[in-house]
Amino acid sequence: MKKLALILCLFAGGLLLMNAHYLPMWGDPASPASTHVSPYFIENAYEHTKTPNMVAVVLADYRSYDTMFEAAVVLAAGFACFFLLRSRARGKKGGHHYYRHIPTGVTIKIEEGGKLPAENSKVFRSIDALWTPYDPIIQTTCRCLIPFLQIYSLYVLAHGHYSPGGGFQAGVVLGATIILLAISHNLKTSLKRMSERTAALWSIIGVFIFAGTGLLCLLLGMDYLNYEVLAPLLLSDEAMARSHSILIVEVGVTMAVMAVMVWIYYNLSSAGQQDEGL
Amino acid sequence: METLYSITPLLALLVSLAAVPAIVSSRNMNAREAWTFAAAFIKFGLVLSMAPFVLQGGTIHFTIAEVIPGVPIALKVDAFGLLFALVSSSLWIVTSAYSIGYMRGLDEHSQTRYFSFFAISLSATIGVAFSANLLTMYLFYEMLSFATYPLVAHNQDHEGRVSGRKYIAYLLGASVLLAFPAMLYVYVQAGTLDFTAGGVVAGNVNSGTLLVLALMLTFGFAKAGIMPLHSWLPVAMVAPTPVSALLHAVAVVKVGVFCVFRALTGTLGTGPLSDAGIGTIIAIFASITILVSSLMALSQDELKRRLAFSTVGQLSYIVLGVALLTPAALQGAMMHITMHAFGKITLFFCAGAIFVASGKKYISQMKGIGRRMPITMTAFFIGALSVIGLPPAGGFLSKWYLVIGTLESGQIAFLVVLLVSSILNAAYFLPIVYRAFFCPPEEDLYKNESIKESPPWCLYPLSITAIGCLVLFFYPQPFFRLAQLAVSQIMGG
Amino acid sequence: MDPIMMEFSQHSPVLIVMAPFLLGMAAAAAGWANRKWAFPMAFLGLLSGLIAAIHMLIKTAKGEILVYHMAGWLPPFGIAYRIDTFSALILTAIMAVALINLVASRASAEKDFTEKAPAWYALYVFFVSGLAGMVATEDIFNLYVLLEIASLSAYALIGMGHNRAPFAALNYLLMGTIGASFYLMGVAYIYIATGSLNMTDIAVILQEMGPNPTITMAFALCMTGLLAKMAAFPVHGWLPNAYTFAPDATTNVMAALTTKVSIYIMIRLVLSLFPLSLAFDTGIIADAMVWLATIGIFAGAFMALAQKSFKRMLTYIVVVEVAYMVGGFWLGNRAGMTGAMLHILNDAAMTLCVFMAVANIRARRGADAFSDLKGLFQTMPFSMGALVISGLAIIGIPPTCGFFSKWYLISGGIEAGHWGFVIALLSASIINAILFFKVFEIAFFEVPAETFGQNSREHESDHHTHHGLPSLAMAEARISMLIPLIIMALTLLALGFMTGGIVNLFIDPAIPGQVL
Amino acid sequence: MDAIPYFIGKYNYWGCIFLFFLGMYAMISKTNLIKKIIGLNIFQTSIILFFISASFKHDATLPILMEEHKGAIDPVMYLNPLPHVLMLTAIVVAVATLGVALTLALKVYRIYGTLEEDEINHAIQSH
Repeated sequence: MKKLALILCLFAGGLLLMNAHYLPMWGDPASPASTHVSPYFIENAYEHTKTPNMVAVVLADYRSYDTMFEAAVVLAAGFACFFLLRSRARGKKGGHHYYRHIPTGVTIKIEEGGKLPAENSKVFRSIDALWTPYDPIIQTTCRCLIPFLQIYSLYVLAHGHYSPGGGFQAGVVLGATIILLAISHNLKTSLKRMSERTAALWSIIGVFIFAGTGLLCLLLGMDYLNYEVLAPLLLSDEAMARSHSILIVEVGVTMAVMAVMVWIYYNLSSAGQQDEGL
Repeated sequence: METLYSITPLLALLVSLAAVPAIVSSRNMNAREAWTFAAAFIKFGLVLSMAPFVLQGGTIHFTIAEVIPGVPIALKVDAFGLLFALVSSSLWIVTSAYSIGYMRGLDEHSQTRYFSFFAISLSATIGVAFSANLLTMYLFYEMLSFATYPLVAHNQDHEGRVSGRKYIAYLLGASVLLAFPAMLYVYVQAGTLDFTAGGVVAGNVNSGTLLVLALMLTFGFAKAGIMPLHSWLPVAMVAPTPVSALLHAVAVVKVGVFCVFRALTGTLGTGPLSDAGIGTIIAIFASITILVSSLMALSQDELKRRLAFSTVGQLSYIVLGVALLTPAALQGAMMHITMHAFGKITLFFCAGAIFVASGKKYISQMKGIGRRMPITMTAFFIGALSVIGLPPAGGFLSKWYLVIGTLESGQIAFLVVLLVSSILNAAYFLPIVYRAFFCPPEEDLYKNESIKESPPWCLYPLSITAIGCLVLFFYPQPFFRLAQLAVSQIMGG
Repeated sequence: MDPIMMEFSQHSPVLIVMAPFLLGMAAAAAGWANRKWAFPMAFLGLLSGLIAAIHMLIKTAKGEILVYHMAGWLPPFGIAYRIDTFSALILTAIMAVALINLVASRASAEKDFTEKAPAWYALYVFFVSGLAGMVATEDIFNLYVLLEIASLSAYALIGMGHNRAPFAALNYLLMGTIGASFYLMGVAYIYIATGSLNMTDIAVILQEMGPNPTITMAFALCMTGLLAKMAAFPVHGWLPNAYTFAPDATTNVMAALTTKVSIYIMIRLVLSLFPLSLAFDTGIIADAMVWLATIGIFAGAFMALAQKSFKRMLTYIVVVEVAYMVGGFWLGNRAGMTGAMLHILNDAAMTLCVFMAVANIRARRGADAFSDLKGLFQTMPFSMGALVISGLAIIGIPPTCGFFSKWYLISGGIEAGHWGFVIALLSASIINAILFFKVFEIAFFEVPAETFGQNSREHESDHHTHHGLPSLAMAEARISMLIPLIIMALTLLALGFMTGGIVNLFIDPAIPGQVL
Repeated sequence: MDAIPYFIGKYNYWGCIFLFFLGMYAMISKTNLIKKIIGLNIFQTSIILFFISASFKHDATLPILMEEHKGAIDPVMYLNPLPHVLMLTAIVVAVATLGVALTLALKVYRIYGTLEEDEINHAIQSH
């Protein structure tokens, strides 16, 4: 199998490499990719949308439909993880649950009807002889860091029109803060801040903001996702309406990405139990 | 030639299909059988209503659906189709009556299923009879294969399973592997599959291909039972006798020869076939089948199996008639479809009646039975006469035409085949009758048994068909006229 | 028509994807609000998709080609949807299949997934809208995104089945991602060579450009990827396990649609993106594909013969059917292409029907090994009736639809002189007949052991007259599973009779004129 | 053809194709499921690089419009924005696929207690 795979890969790779010399030179400004469609974007993006970041414009306007489905893929992945892993079978089957002892970081499995050892009992230390004392420095640092990270993510979102950034990046950073909270404290803490239900609904709402904007355009009589028609609602001219709409859909993307990242983390880290798993 | 567009053929086809839900949902036996009868009579009436027009040389058309460019699913009633439809729909009535007697007499299981599939089979048979092109015919041919499978396997025991498997394997295998590709090849070459005088392939294929096509079509419709694709027929005799009677002496096997007949004359055309000398090759296959099957029939002790081998031989008479490709031979072949149907169904009914009355299946057990069941055995005698081809039974007429056909074509060898096989036919039928009536008292197996004639539901149908055999000898005109018309339509006269 | 409806109806090309998608999200949200709403939302979503599809079917039948510009940007700058007669036909098939299976699977989904059922509905609808988008889109990159949304949902839907399902789903994921990535690499080559992503635009550019090695490589990459996605032999390995161990509700729709849509994409790329001369002029590629299909038919059919459970056997039949379509299309003549395209529709219908029948059996009997099928003709006559009809369709017996697509495929083979392919198709019919009759025989002639014991005394007492089996009480599947199944079985017959119309109105116009 | 510019001028493609088949080889030949998933990621990343390298132009800058260019924009000045957009999508798709793949791997691990493919196959056969 291995040899076969190697031969296959070498053969196909050889074919592709031999073919590579028909491809345009590295950085050639006259290559078809740079001369056919892309000049239109570069030349017209600002005029059409009053947004200097062409990537954002192509992303959220010219090819907004792709981007919407990109958010949808994320949503589907979130649901896929949930659907595959999540089990709320506690108390029904097996009847056990996990408990993490915060001072030692030891997680123990408690069988049906089993009793929880006292908070300060020696049991936990004896389980893990090499335990490192629970470290308040990490916890505190993270607690301090998280708000700044969150503000930064909002900046990435809001400034996406003018600099590299945008909905996905903001969403990932925002999601990372919640995950950081879960890592530095524990899953319960972050679940208290953002429950699974919130995560699921946020992800749906996020995609819905995007898709709904498109639907609104359709209901107002233009093509799907054609933001022009929103100009009266946004109290601006057509180009600015596009600019504003880009922000709206980016907000939706941010929400969806953030929520799904957190949600997938919840499920993966606890194998769907969402108790003291990891 | 007059043509008429009418929905009557479709109705005739559908009436038995429409009866199926009624049969299935019937609450008791009487209601179920009433539906069967109603459908049978309506069907016969519809078929009969088309007769006057067709007898004047007209044809009736109806297109069900345009499925493939140039090849619709369409019905056409011409003389030959009507002839076949008349035979099968009239015999359905008698068989329904007989089925009631037989199934009730033996207290068979799953009678609802039995009557339902019986009705479906009849629809398929009429469909074949009225097909306007090869595709439609193939459709109904396959439908018949599948609809008769539950009937053949009716007993649901091990024997039924093995027979059913053999049955479907031969029929489906041959049709899918031989008839279907041949049909497609013709379609690709000719662009149409309509049955037309003179065929559709003339000028499109060379004689080698034509031979292959002819053989594929002849053997592809394996229901015709030409050797070596005949062995499904004897094993299918495990079915209840009415099934054997109607389906394996009338509907199924006749559908087979009818399909061969149509495919050779309507698709490939009599002209190209005789020009290329292909008829003779098929005739040789048919002749071998006739002789071998007659010899095999001689050695069978089980009555139904002997009848089955006899059927194999008689079918090849018809194929031989087609293969001779002369007007008289074709007419004889068509007549033989009718005559053999009446004769053979009588014989099967008798075999079933004997089984119902006495439980006996083997010929060696039937010595002296004629004195206890005189009506049955008389009918058997008449049926046997018809199948052998002796007057005063209808079979004589059709054989007469076949003989003329051999003379017409100048192929004396086939005349010899016909005569020899007739002698063989007599050799395997007449001893049964003789022993049944005239066996010496010491051999009589029924001296002390109180065996009586079978119930009237069995007895009347077989009497009717036996009388039918005689009537057809004295009054063959309708079928005669239809066959004549059909020959002129086929030969393009 | 009412002006508001007029206004709305011009949006059908986008609504066919977005209506199910939005309502699918609503179904998902219902999981955290009120679970009762999940099914109606999913149902409504697919129903509106179906209405949009039928609307487009009617429109395209009048000779219109529907083009829809997303966000109002004209191609090649924006993303466009382009729906011709054939895509409208396939869209209708997708939506109808998905809707019927949704109704039929409701009971088993609610039972198997209980509180996660809304997520199942949501993923199911995402999957279907992804497929619909793939069929409708004219943008090759958008196609990739939609392909991935359909695939991701599919992995999840499959992974939730039997104990072996996650591993099968993971293998499917790896194989599927390889396929999708190869396709994406092909897109990269096309983009580098032409600078465009819009199919029509690219076709025009390629026409002017003439032969180009980069495009040949792009073609090879795209085809390799799609072959993996459609489970063509020899890259079919993921399919049998994935479909066997997936929950029935999932398998039904997957088997009916996934591979078929991939084949549709292949056909669309070859006919309306790459120059026809690239695919057919040398004859080498086409011949290689037909031979691959021929081998695939035999291999799949023989592997099907070796299986011991019904559902697993059927998954190999899916592999065989894929080879029919691939081979038929690459014959390169009109009859073969018509056959392949018609078979996409017919195969979707008959695969759904046969898998639904098996799902009914499994719902009643709890298993589908051949030994579990005894006595089914007595206990489940209607399900078995539908199974027989779908079996006949798969074998290719008239007047079921399977016969007519086979007709075109074989006549295409005869025209092209590809006798190997013709023989493969005929042999596959025979092998399918063997496979199905094996099942029919067991269901017809045998009875489950426990009932036999009960009735055996009565059975022996009158062995002479009372042949046959002891009668079993009827135990049909629940009505919500049975009615969709019967509808599908009748559809198989109806499609057969409508073949002429379908070919003339929807398939013929979609094949370019230079294909003879 | 001059060899040096040939290699130098196309090194991006060479690298990407190398990574592409490296990833694919890992996916086919490795028995550990996590290694396969890593291979998958390498595989997808190579395509992303391939696309991005196609957007590069010599002497061009990021596709964010500079204040002084407003009004008269020369396309040669800016990188091609389209591949960036496409690859943003592809990255997200890759992440989503990774999430689902890990989820499935986790389920597999819970069922068989191992992530080695041959051990799993053995467990299936002996079952």
